[in-house]
This record gives sequence, C-alpha cells and structure tokens, in this order.
Amino acid sequence: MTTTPTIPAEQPAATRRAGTGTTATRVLGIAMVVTMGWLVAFGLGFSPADRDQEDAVRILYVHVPTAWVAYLAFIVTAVGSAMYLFGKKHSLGFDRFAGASAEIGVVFMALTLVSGMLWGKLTWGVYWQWDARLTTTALLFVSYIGYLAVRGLGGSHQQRAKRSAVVGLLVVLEIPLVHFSVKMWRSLHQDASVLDSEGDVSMDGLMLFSLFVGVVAFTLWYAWILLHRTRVMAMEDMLDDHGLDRALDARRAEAEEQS
Amino acid sequence: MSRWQIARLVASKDLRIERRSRVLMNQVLPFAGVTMVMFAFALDASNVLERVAPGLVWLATLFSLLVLVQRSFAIESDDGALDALRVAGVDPVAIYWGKAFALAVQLAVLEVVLLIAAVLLYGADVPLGGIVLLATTLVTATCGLASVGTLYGGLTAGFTGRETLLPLLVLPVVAPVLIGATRAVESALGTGGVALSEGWPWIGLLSVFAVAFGAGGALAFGPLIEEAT
Amino acid sequence: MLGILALQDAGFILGGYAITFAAIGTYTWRVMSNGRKLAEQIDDSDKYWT
Amino acid sequence: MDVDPEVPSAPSAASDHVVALDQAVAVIGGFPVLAGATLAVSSGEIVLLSGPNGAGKTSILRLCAGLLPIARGSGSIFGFDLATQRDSIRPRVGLLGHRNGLYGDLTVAENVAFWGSTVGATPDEIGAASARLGVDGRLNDVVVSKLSAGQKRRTSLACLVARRAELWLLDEPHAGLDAAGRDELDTVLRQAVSSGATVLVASHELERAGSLADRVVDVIGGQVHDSGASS
Repeated sequence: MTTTPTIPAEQPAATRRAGTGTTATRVLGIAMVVTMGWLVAFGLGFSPADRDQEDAVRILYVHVPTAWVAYLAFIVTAVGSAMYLFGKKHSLGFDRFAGASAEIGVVFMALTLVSGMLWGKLTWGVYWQWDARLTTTALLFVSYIGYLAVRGLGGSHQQRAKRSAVVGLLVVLEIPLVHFSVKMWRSLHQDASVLDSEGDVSMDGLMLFSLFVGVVAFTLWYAWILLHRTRVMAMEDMLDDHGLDRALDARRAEAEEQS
Repeated sequence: MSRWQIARLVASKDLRIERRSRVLMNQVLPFAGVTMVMFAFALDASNVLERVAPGLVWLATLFSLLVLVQRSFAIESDDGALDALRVAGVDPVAIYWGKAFALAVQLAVLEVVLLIAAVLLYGADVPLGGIVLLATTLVTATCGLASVGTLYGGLTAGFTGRETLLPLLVLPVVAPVLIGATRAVESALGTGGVALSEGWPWIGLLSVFAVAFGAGGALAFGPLIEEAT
Repeated sequence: MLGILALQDAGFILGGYAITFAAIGTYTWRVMSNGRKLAEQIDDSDKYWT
Repeated sequence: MDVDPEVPSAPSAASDHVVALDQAVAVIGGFPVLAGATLAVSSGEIVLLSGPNGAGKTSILRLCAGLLPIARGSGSIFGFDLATQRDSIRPRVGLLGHRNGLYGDLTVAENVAFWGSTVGATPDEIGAASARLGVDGRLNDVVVSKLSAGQKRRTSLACLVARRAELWLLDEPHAGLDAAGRDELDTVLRQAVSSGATVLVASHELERAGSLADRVVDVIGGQVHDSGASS
C-alpha cells in the first residue's frame, strides 16, 4: 500500500501477459507432471503388494506425501509469518507467501484425512481410529481453517498481515502440544485400538522408491502451486489498491462538487 | 505505574464489574448447570454418567469459557473502552494479564461449582487423597484456558461475526486441556479404577500448556488488539 | 484369495488416488484460471515475477 | 513480538507543529474516509474541524489518536511518526469519541479513578477532575449506566482531564451537554490550553465551538486543505 500502483488503464489489455507463469514455474510444472505419472505407474503398477496390508499399502504412496506436504506447508506458513513480523520492512510478500502456503496446506490436510480414512478402513477395519496422528491432523485442520478465517477478517493489507502472522505463529505452537497430548492419551488406552500394531510397515526396494516418488511429486506440486497462488494473491491485493485509487478519485470529485 | 499495578487495576475492574452485574452467577452458572443436566438426559444410564462425569465437567467448562470470554470483551467494546485503552497507551501485556486473571478467577468458581454438581448429580465420589490432585488440576487447567480465551477474545473483539469465529479458534487449541484435565480428574476421583499416580503426568502437560500460551499470549496480545479495526 | 482381496480393495485404492488427484486438479484449475482473469487487469510492470 | 520498531525518545521529524498531516489517506473497509488531509496545528492552538456529516472529521481525530492506520501520505504528532511511532504518541493524546469509553457497571468515581490511574494520576488529581466537571458528590457513587447522556459526557470529560493529555481530540464534545455544561467545557478547554495543551475539536455547531476556536478548518469529502499548513 505504500507505493502508488499504476492505474490499470495505461496498458491495453491485449498486450498483457496472460496468467502467472514464468520459465521457472513451467520447468517445475513439467517436472511435477512427469513425477506424478511415475507415482501412478509405480504406486499402482510396479510396486508389489505388502505382506500384511496387501494392496492397501498403495494408498500410503499418496497418503504419506500429502501429510508430509501439509506439515511442510504449515511450517512454511510459520516461517513466512515470522519473516513478515520480525523483518525490518514488514514486507507483504511474506504475508502472502504464508497465506498461500496455509491455503494449500488445508487442501492437503483434507486429502490426508480422506486417504487416511480409506487406508484405515482397509487396514484397521474402521474408517476412523483415535490414533494420535489422525487426531492431531484433524485438530490442526480445523485450526488452519480458523487461520484462513482470520485472514478474511478485513482491514488494510498490513492489518491483515500482522494479525494473521501472529495467529500463524500461535497455531504452530499448537502442533507439538496437541500431538503430545493426544499421544499420551492414546498410550493409556491401548485396549481401545482395533489392531495392536500402529499400522507401520517396513518398506524396502520398490515400495520405498514408490513412496519417495510420491513425496517428490507432491512437493513439486506444492512448490509450483505455491508460486502461482502467491502471485494471484499479489494481484488480488493490487486490484484492491486500484479499487482504492478509484474510490479516492470519486471521493475527491465529491469534494470538488461541494466546495 | 508498573506493569503489575496496571494488571491489578484491570483485573480488579473486571471482577468489580462481575460483582455488580452478576453475569457469571445469574447467567453462566445456570447455563453450565443446564448443560450438565442435558448431558444426563442424553447419556441415560447412571453407570455411564459416573464413568464420563469428569469429561462432562470440562466440556461444560469449555462452553462456559466461550460465553465468559465474549462477556469479558463485550465490557470493553460496548462503549469504546478498548479504543480508550489503546489511546491511553495502556501496556497491552498488563491488560492481557489483568483480564486473564479476572477470567481465571471466574472460571475457577465455575469449575468448583460444576465439580460439586457432578459429584451430587452423577454420584461420583472423591477420595481424600485425590483432593490435592484435583486442586492442582483445577489451577493449571484454569490458567491455560484463561490464557487462550483472553488471547483470542482480544483478537476477535470488535469484529462482526466474533460469536462464531471465537469457538472455531479456541476449541481446537484447548483440546489438550480437555484431554489432560479430564484424565487428571478421572484419576483424582478414581473413575473406572484409574490410579491416583496416573494423574500427575497430566499436570505436567497442563502446566506446559499454561506457560506456553501465557507467555505467547502476553507477547501476541499487543499486536492483535493494535490491529483490531 | 489374493486376487479377490485386491479386487475388493480396488475401489478404495483407486478411489483414494482419484479423490486426491481430483482435489489438487480442481485447486490447480481454480488458481490458474483466477490468475489468468486477474492478469488481464494488471499492467505487466506491476507483476514482480516478469 | 512487538513489531513496531520503536525509538521512544527521539521524534522522527523535526517539526514545530503538534499535529502535522500531509496528504494523509485512511481507509475503512475499502472506503477512503480520508482522501488526502493536510493539516498543521501549532502548540497551544484550539482548532475547530467543521464540515457536514460523513466528511471525515471523526476519522481525522481517530487518525491523530493512532486508532486508524495511515494508508498513504504521512503524518506526525509531536514530531512522532503516525505510522511507526504510535506508542510514543499515545501517552500524550486524549480522545473523546462518539462513544464515551466508560464502563457501565462501574460508578462515576470508579471510572474516573480507573482512567486516571492508568496514567498514574494521584487520588487528589482524580478528585479534582471530577469536581471540575461537576460529577463529584452525589453523582460519585452512581453507576454510569444510570446516568443521563449529558452526565455520561461529563464523566468522560472528567476521565480525560484526569489523564492530563497534551493533545486533546474532542469529537462533538458539546453534544448532550446543557448550557452550564457547555460553559464548563469551554472553561476547561481554555484552562488546558493555558497550561500548554493543544485542542482539536470536531463539531458542526459553528456558533458554539467557533467562539472558542482560534481557527476553523473545513473538512469536505474526506479532504482538508489547511491554509496554515503551507505557511
């Protein structure tokens, strides 16, 4: 908001660059599509079935990477929040980065919950178990929906940035506390679990490789969409400023009429 | 004026307002009591009730916490007092501590009443040895709840839609308190044959929670009320 | 035996993959189309990534 | 987590003016309530902001109190920058807004004592402030929610007197006051000015506040063009 943005009418719309892509994002995007293809090929095709879990293990090749990316996204949100808050310039770029990352994290966390429930039905026989990791994930999911709601409260860009940066850091504080408490709670109630094992599998060879491909593929997608989403957010903020310019002109014209 | 004196000033102001208006006594306590009775209707079997009584006490406390936090900040935003506090440059850390302390006192009163109600309504009994654990749980859990409540109350104060945003923000955060306090009270009352010694590790969790959010809240409260429009 | 199990689970496994890819596909589409729409309204000089 | 890089002791701009706004823009919910306000108020002045409803008088006062962020342009109070040094500005500023900022369940005496104590006023000073606005004695122990609008306004003013501000920002201070109250208010303001304070009053009652003010500034369409600022 500090620099005066140019009025949109300066450049004819036809000559403007379309979309938010650059060479870097295109390279990222191609790499992402290729690894996604690999993931499907290895996850559903080449990798063998597990001895205990049989084919259900294949869900883990998407479940584990989405969970990893969701937590990565939330940590990036916290880092972006801290960079905004403690940076000398209070740069809105970091705020948008944090916001975009949280939004993607929420999408991934929803997917983690869904694929986790499908896997649980096959492995444990029930969709939902009060497993420490699942429960923590569910609570964090709600918390970050709250974070996105705080972003939507209104006010100036700087107000939004400061408020959500503080909340972004507080919610990260919640991750270890929630995880630890749920874990401690479950450890006292072993009898309630359907299976004795936590469902961990010992992976080797092709299975491990498939999982690795999944992690790479989804991390690439995360990085790629994060760049795009941040740019879209930047444009949303710019259009807000343009709107303010128009409103300022209208307000000034109103003063001319009256005086 | 030192930070402590201002915090005391704010706390005594909040408590005096409560003594005059009796919102806790006349509205929140009856609300919590009705919640407890409703739980009894929903879980219509005395052995189940006895088993889950500690959890119900803390659930009723959490719902009442939301009401108390709304009230605590309605006092400030009704006539623009929060603006006046900001203009007067009153130390936000002191405001936070003062309001959190006043909230904690009210919560503690509520919890004691609810615990007694649980013992009477659901027929739980208190072994003598459990009283120390019970009191410690009450103190640590209350500190944690008051810290989180005041923090998010300040964040949402003055916004339209705060009634719905507050529960969304507060409830997931206080889940560890619900878990920890419920388990600790279970072992203090010996519910379901849980040993007394199993309760103490939870006190550790509750303390860490209270310290983490007490400190984080004191730091975050200033920037948050600063950016309220 | 193994084959039957795999068949029974196929719905879950393929469903899990399908939901995941559908969701990230939808999100991608929304972000990209939003970006195209907004990019038309903003000068290139304001786009810091150009 | 206190993010404002505060330099509490040193004013950023060397300015003789108590209030110095330069093309200040403020926005609420996307609407520019201030579309470029330029204003300069010297120490010891009483300046009246006049203009129709919705012109932006209240917003100027809230901007000077540091309640409304400055979106574009610049502004300083006592030489402290409004964007970055709000913490240094606030202890010196007192605002009487549309709302009184009182606690309805506390008595008059308790309210004045609370607001006075937050800035370290002594009980004597607090008592004197109540007496100054005529809300002592019988009214002292009445709960504020039972007062009339004018009595609330007087109580709020007493809180302001107890706060000993250096810059008084008053939004329609005469509203709700009876003739005696208006006279008392004028006296209080003149006394405050003679003891070194500066006063900014927003009002559309020109004949009432105009006699009090050294200078009248017109606010139109969110804009102020203060001739005193250019000199």
